[in-house]
Amino acid sequence: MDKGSFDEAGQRNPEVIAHPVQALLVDLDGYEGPLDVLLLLARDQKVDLLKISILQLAEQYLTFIEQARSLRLEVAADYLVMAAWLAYLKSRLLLPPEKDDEGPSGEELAERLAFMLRKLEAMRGAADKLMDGRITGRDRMARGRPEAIRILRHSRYHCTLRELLHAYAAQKERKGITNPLRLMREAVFSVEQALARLERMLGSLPEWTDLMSYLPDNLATPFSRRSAQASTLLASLQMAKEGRLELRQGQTFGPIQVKMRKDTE
Amino acid sequence: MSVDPGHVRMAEALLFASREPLDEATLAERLPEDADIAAILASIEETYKGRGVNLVRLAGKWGFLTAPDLAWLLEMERETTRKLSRAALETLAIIAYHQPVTRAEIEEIRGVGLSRGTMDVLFDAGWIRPRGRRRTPGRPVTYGVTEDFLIHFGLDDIKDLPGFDEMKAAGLLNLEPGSIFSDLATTEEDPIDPEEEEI
Amino acid sequence: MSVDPGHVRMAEALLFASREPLDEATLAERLPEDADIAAILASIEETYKGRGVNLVRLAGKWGFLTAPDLAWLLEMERETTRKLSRAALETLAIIAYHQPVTRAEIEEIRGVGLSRGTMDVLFDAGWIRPRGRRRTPGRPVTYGVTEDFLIHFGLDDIKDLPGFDEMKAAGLLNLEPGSIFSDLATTEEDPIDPEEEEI
Repeated sequence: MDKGSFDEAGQRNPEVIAHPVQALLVDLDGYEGPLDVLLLLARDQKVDLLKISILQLAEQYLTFIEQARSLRLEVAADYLVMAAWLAYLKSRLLLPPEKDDEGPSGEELAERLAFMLRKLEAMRGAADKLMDGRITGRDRMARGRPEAIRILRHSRYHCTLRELLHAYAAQKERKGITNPLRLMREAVFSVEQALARLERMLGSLPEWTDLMSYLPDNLATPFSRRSAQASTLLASLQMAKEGRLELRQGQTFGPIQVKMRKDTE
Repeated sequence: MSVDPGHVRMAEALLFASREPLDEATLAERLPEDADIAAILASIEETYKGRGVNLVRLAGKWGFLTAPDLAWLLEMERETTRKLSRAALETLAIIAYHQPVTRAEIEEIRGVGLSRGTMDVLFDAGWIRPRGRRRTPGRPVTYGVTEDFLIHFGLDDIKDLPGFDEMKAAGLLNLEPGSIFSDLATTEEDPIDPEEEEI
Repeated sequence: MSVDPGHVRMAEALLFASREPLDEATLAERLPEDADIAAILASIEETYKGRGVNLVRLAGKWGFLTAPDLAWLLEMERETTRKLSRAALETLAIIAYHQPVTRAEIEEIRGVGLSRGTMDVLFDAGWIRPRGRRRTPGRPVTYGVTEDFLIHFGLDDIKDLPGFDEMKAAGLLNLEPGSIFSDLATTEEDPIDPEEEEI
């Protein structure tokens, strides 16, 4: 529909008027509205918006709404508010100003309306120009096959020492069941071995001697050394209990000394 | 103006390869430290002026685009874009020219209430964004356009909007309380403070 | 060779905007009838020779591509932090404690086969390296940890691994020969030949 066809002649012809009015009502939720109607009517005056007759425009609008209401029951509130305001404006423009009038004059109000219409028209024009511009992807093409930047992913692995040891221990624990005894046999110096060694060596050392000097001297690792220490101590305790040797320790954690008991000889 | 041709080649390759326009910082990051980015870009712009592909500045970023006069040739490559409704287009224009602008201000300019879907469509397209809040009663959200908007509509800056300067000079972009109805409401509140808080 | 510069511009735009490389027939179809396609392509190819972007013939079709020597420019390095899988963690621990150790020995200790990816991950992390070859039938490669491994775990020496001495003393670090020779190897002797060839 050509909105510009709404002309002077049309005002007196309800048939013609009905056409734009129906269209407006159908589209009330869209961009159409009272200002849109006014802009339409103003353009119909076929002059620059700066030179339109606001009084004439107000009358056109009021006629328009009148006729719209006679055709359709419902006219949205926006349109009625505008009609009321334009009726007020019309009275302000027509009646000579009274002394106690407050607020802006009729001319000032008319000026404001004209300005709003110009503003709306400017935005309409801008929207059109925006779409006629150099729209990327429509008027100007970007590269059809962009060579996206290749991303080289470097994985940085995270692992703490604790996790590493834990993994090893856990693994050992699971796997260890297969041969734990064989492994322990090699490393542990048994109490029986310690007893035999102590009995064999005790006679050759009649004086108080450090128990630790009875340890075997082929202990390669700290573990087997500790194992031998423990077993030798246990062996000495056993022999002391049997009354075969004497034990003494000068101070807490001090060296433990042993001596063969003379009377057992 | 003498620019290192090696640097020009690198910038060309980067700009050609990229899907999106690149800003100068990104280029500087990838080119040798002593590269004079501004001079390189000026040189490339000059080289491609008049060719089928031009170097274009959009939203402060640089990219190659086909020459606008060849649009007719490239219909097959044209992206199908959703057609905006008249209301959405008008709203978008108002936001672009008046930003930051509140919903109420948009409605006032258009003289009609804004249906919810209208703003949604624009958000969806990635063309508008909330910018902050007006320091007025109710602290309404203000809206502005996005970088994508500038890129899509082929603009380097909001000042490049068609007729922006003229409209501004004519006062058409002022958001003063010039509503014709503002005098019907007796209380004259100051609806707009140009200052706004960032969200 | 004189080519219509207008045709060159069009071809440039088409080649640039097209999603696929274009063959000469397609170009001919879209350019004006009197366009000399071969000459146009030769001219463009010549123009872009030595620039950051070249016209390239791919499978009989034409398209723009960034110059091959600038490929590095288009690569971006990204680092992601990942956790080691349990298998990788155990394997790493075994290599650390038992190095030099062969793949078969690792499998024997863990009691499960080693998936290819596991060792790859450790190589990728830069924590293990081949050390040499065992002087046994098949001359299997032996593995050890790297300096990076020591640095990562804050170790001065592999012997600083906590519990190394104790575990070794307990015999926990002895590799079980697990073969018909196992009875011969009941002594403390290390079943692995400490001598190995450097790769």
